[in-house]
Amino acid sequence: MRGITKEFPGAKALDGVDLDVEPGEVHCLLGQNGAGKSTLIKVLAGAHQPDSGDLAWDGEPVVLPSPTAAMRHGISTIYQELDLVDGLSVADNIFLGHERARFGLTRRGETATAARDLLRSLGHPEIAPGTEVGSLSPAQQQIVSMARALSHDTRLIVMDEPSAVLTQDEVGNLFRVIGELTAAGVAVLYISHRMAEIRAIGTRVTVLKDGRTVAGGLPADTPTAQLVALMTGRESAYDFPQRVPGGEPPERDEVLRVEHLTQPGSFEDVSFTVRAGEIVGLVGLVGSGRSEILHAVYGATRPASGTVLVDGKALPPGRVTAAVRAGVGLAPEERKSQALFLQDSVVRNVSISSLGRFSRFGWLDRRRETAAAAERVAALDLRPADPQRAVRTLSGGNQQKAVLARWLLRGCRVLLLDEPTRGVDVGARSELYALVRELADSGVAVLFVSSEVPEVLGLADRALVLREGRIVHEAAAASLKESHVLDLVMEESAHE
Amino acid sequence: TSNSNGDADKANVKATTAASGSTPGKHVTIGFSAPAADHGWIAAITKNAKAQAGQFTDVSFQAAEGTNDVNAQISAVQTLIDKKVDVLVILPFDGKALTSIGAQAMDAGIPVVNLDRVFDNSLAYRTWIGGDNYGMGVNAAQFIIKTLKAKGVSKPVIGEIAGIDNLDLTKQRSLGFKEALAKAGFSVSIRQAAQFTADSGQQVMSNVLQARSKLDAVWNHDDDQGIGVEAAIKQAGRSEFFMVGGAGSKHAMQEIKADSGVLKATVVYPSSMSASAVTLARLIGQSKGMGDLVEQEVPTSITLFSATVTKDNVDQYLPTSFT
Amino acid sequence: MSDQTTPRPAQEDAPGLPAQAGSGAGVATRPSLVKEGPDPGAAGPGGGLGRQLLRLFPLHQMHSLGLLVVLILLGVVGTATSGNFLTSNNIVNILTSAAVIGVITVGQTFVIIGGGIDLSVGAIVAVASVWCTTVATQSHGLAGMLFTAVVVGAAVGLLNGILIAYGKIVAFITTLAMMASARGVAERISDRQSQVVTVDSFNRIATDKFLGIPLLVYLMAAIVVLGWLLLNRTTFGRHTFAVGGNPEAARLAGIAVRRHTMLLYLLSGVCCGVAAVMLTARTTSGASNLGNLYELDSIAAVIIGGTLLAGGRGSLFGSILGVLVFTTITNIFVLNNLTTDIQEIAKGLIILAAVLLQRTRGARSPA
Amino acid sequence: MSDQTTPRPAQEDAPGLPAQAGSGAGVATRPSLVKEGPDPGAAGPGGGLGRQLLRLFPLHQMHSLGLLVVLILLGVVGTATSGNFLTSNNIVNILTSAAVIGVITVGQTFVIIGGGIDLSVGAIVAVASVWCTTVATQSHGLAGMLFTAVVVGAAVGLLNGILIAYGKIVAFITTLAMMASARGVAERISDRQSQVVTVDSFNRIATDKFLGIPLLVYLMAAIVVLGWLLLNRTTFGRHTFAVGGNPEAARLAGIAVRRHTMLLYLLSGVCCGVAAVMLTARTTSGASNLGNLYELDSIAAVIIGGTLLAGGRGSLFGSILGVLVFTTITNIFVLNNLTTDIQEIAKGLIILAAVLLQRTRGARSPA
Ligand SMILES: Nc1ncnc2c1ncn2[C@@H]1O[C@H](COP(=O)(O)OP(=O)(O)OP(=O)(O)O)[C@@H](O)[C@H]1O
Ligand SMILES: Nc1ncnc2c1ncn2[C@@H]1O[C@H](COP(=O)(O)OP(=O)(O)OP(=O)(O)O)[C@@H](O)[C@H]1O
Ligand SMILES: O[C@@H]1[C@@H](O)[C@H](O)OC[C@H]1O
Ligand SMILES: [Mg+2]
Ligand SMILES: [Mg+2]
Repeated sequence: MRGITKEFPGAKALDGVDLDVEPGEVHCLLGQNGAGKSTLIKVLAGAHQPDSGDLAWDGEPVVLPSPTAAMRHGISTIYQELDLVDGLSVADNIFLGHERARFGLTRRGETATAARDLLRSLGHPEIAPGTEVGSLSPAQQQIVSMARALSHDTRLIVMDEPSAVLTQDEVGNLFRVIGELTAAGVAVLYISHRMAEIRAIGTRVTVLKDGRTVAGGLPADTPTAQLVALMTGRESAYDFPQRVPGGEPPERDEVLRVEHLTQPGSFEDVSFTVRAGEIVGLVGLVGSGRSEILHAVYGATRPASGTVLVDGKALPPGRVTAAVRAGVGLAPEERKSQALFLQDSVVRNVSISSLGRFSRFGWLDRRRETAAAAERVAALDLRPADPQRAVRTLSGGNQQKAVLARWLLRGCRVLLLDEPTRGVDVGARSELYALVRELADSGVAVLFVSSEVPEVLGLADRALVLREGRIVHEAAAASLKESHVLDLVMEESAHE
Repeated sequence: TSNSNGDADKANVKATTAASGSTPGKHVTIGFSAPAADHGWIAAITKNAKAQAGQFTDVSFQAAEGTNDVNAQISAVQTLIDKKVDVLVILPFDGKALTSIGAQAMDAGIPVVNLDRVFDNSLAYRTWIGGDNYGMGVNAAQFIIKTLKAKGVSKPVIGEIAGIDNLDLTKQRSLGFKEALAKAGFSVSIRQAAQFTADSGQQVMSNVLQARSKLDAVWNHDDDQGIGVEAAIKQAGRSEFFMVGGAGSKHAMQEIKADSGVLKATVVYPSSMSASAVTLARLIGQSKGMGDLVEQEVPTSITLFSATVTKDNVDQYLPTSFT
Repeated sequence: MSDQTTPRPAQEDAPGLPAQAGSGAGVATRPSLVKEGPDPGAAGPGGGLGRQLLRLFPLHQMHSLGLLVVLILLGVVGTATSGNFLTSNNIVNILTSAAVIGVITVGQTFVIIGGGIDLSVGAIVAVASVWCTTVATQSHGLAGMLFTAVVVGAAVGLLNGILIAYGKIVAFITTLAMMASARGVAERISDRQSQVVTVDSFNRIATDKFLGIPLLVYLMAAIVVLGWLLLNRTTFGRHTFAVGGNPEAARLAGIAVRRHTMLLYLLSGVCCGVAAVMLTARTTSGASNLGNLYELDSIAAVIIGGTLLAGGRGSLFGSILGVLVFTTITNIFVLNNLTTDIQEIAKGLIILAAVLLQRTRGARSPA
Repeated sequence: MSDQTTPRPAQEDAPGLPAQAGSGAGVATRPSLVKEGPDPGAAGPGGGLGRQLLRLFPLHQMHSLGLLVVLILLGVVGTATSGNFLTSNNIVNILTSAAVIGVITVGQTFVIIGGGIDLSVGAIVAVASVWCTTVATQSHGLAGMLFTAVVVGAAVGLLNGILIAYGKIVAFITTLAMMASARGVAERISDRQSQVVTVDSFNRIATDKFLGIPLLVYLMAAIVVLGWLLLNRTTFGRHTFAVGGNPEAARLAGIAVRRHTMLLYLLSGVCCGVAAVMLTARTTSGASNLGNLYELDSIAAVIIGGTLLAGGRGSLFGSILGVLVFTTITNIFVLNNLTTDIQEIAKGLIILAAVLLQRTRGARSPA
């Protein structure tokens, strides 16, 4: 790809990108949120038409006017936003657009068998081909997307942040598959914000910044600091904020207390506390019940039994409004479906939970609202820094910042974060980490879930290890090692 | 059917030479408003009015969009008032609801000829012309009584397929039917309402036929919906009873004449009344009386006769039937 | 009916991958552990029996099952209140009454699952019926009339489809506009008069029977079965769900979303053309007021049948049950000679009761 | 109109916070970057003037602007074809005629933006009108009648709201059922007869004028303005957009989604109650067939006004323009003495033309 440009109304997403990918390599694409990675691969997939630039395939110039054209050339894509159809089965999603059919009649047996084989080869035989995709977890849906990409006779697979919704063991599995593919001569174009992954599987790296290629075909072991500098233009390293600014943590008051929270099938007898100024991380496998616990604490689901206390007062179970009034905030796992009003402006998304502050008898003071929201947005360095822009047009990382800004604006006693850095770029990550730490320092009790064990160990003061809905271990995060946590998380499997 | 339109239009207007008031006079603009032409009878009403107006060289005709929304009909009449027509002919969707706008027109000096569905207040119209709904029911009942008596049926099962149940005229028709039957000791065994359309008539009748495995007589209020009612009867293969229609469509009269199905009579509710209304409007606009009457002015109310059309007199009524 | 929710598989076929320590990066190959998670089925409603049942009738199908229960309850009420209800004559009558709206509802189901809506179905029936019963058309006999009705229906549907898919006018507005225009055209052609059918072979479509059951019922059954196959057993059907559920995903999967959308309205138009033939034969006349308010009836049947108004999910079987529920309600009222106002009040209550009764799935977000 | 896209605030009032390294000192004190942001207008269509225009009328509002153009075009056609069009009498007549459906449409707009739909508006008008004109109610005079109409409207709306929000029955079905039941109740109360209003002060609502303009028009204007403020300047309005745009996100943002949904239908019911007063005064009678098909008219006005049927986006101003467009079309036809069939055909074409003309936003996905 040479000199690709693409402009959206209000944003120049690509401004002269060069990229070449060779057979059998894993080519990593790096760049900050909004750098244009997803846009680039949509051009490559035939989903967007570039405004200018040339594409060559096997040395021959090609145009890809449609996704079908790209697929015919052997390019298949796993999109960042899971592009699955909820109402269709797993098998139907996998073969959507290229059904196993004869005279338009689908061959259901053959489809199911082929889907089962694909899922098995991905290490996920437990996903039944007949299951409705809408009922799968995000991680499982990602597997289906992967199976879909593999269902094509493919020579280049483009993966846009496939690991974002996966836990580490899942990522391992993904890498095994990628290894098999490249061994067979298939090229992989891989996008991720996780440096460790790039180290583990990358062959070469291309760095995008503001829609331009700033470095192409770097070796995968280029030092992190150099890559980050290329991406951000700054010499800042990827770092966790200091845990204890200046000595021992003061003994702060307990803010959140959770007692014997139980939801059969999801979690059992979960008890823990979070103090003011403390960051507690929750680690566990996919489906171990982490999100469910956050939801129950927040009142978004009603647990079968157990109590949640904030500042010593019990919250009525299953009532979000009461939790919010008591000072609890949640940044949910799936931004788009659970947190954002995509059509609305950043300001409106940020202010939605604090409207009471800007109104008298329900009458809004829009100037104050806009000013206050814009202030939080600016504080988070959200880009583009236009608070009136529709949230829909922001890159994933910046959308996440908008969600955080919502609770910053409201001001919380307890902040619940579910996978807060999913899809967030390296630079923004350290900012987010710093931000969470600042919040904690200002007295907020933070409880967060992350599938990235190093993140929990690096950011949290204390870690709770969850296995099959039970807390099996609790310790100061600083005292834990990654391998230890992984062993804890999977202990049961070793026994069986 | 469409190729016979020409005949039908001519059939339902009065040649301009007959009456003495027909000599050309002062030019009159007649405004006309009626409900939406959602069934044959109303369609014929609008058509007949227009055709009659076309007969006069001294009349121009302004028709407002037909509508079943009284709010919209009030606005339409208001528009005609604003256009300063000389006389208004109004068939209101609901007489009571249009009364105030009728009165407003009268106050504005525009005489109103109220057609068919009657206004609530006589101050709202100069002249009313319409059919005899109660009488229609009575006449239908009397034909049925006579026929059943002749057959010697003593405890008959009588069905009634009414028209749109929300209309006052439907109520009056049913009342006349019921009261006349009662005099002979008969009563209605099943009564269901359709919507004046063939579609609804078919649907309702097919269910009624299930509800009563044996019928002796049926009165169907409207011949347009009757097309569907008859179809349902044929499709169910039923023929043990006879039927009386209503309003007087051409199709119904042809059936009566052919005497091949269940339909033996229909009680007329003349769609030609709109042509008469236009004639009256013209006379009022020209301050003339009705030629054959001694009076100097047009009367304030004219109730039309609801004739019973049978095989014997069908030829007399066929020309004024509506299609 | 929709097979996308077959029960979860037995867990046994999960391959035991060898456990293997992560390498330097901590992210390398580890066994897939999802299988160790709690059985997702266990979180479903009820225990053993419930699960068994769920295996037989996936949640998604429960909806139709619920509607079937409603229909059976109606049957019980009908039988209890009227001796004529449970006669073969009456059952055939109910089916025949359902035939026209049933065929229309097949098309409507496709359109709604595909993310659209067709408000013009009633008007298409009217214009097709009027066009096929003009004197000129009738002079071509049965074949000419059939051909005309179906072609007119298809043409209007295609026009809808082109405006929506390529003109990008929202379906609600396009078909609303078509509803007005098509009915206007029907009035213009017929001069608002009922056009009586004189071609006997045509009218026989509504009177001829086979084994005591009218042709109309067979016709509806055939179209329902064909529709069901098309929706559930062909790529066209899969694409319909995809286009309605997630048009962007469909586009990225290489589906010609626009063309498909257009075809859905064409299909609906063809169904209306066929329904026009049936209704015209049944009323032995073509008229511009035929099919009045059928749009509401068919949409209501589709929605009560469990199809999402937003598209992407639905069941043709449910739609047809919806049609039968409505037809049966009307039948029972007439059998019991109830007045219109009571019918209206009760109809509303029964619709609500039906929806509550079939409430097997968990709470959906309001509205 | 919808202010979610009002032009960006003058940049000057962005708080210029002191740049300060984000130490432990708290999160608010970071450099404000608003000033550095790229101008979103910059890449908009056209150059200088286009940008200026966009600043005044953001893309979102262009929709209403387009509809305004359509209305003006209709005005031009009206004036050209009939000398009576541009008279004050006629303009007042158009506005009066729009008043009743205008008020209903205010409620409908809220409901649709909030992700629902209200098919029962016409039936609510009927039942409120009938109830407030019974002999018993009329004996309580003006106040009793007003009170009854509004309370009946509110009660039916509330019932809708409770069933939808707490009973979790889809809005389409609930309000469809209510449409049937409420009309049935209206028929039962009135015994299907129009009930003439004998309370003179009540009828004066439709006849009294101020500065030559009927009270009804002021009433509609007041309700539209109140509705606009409620939608665009209060937390209630903001929550309406949120609940319609993404109910799950709204719930997780701490909005009481169910209660809000319920209130939306209550609001619609109250609007119908007020509309019933207006229509009853205008027709000097209450009747069970009042407001027939108003559900379709109001929904059509809302959709043509640019509100998404799926909710989350919309404009009250657009809805009212939609009502005016429909009323004006009818008026022009009457003025020009056109026959009904032509009117119907043309109406459809004009609806399509209106939507095409106002197409300023980019292509939306089909259907
Ligand atoms: N449909 C669109 N309309 C307008 N702007 C868009 C659209 N899609 C993307 N953009 C803009 O294009 C730029 C590049 O976005 P893109 O999604 O390619 O970023 P990315 O590198 O994939 O970021 P992330 O790491 O967060 O996924 C961003 O500024 C984004 O706001
Ligand atoms: N809506 C639901 N209905 C039924 N079961 C559910 C539902 N949501 C979650 N579960 C089940 O609850 C358990 C915990 O899920 P949860 O989402 O909390 O896991 P998690 O640890 O957050 O995993 P993930 O990384 O996928 O978010 C899982 O077994 C899941 O299948
Ligand atoms: O609409 C009615 C018509 O169909 C009936 O037959 O006679 C009276 C009319 O008002
Ligand atoms: Mg991206
Ligand atoms: Mg989770």
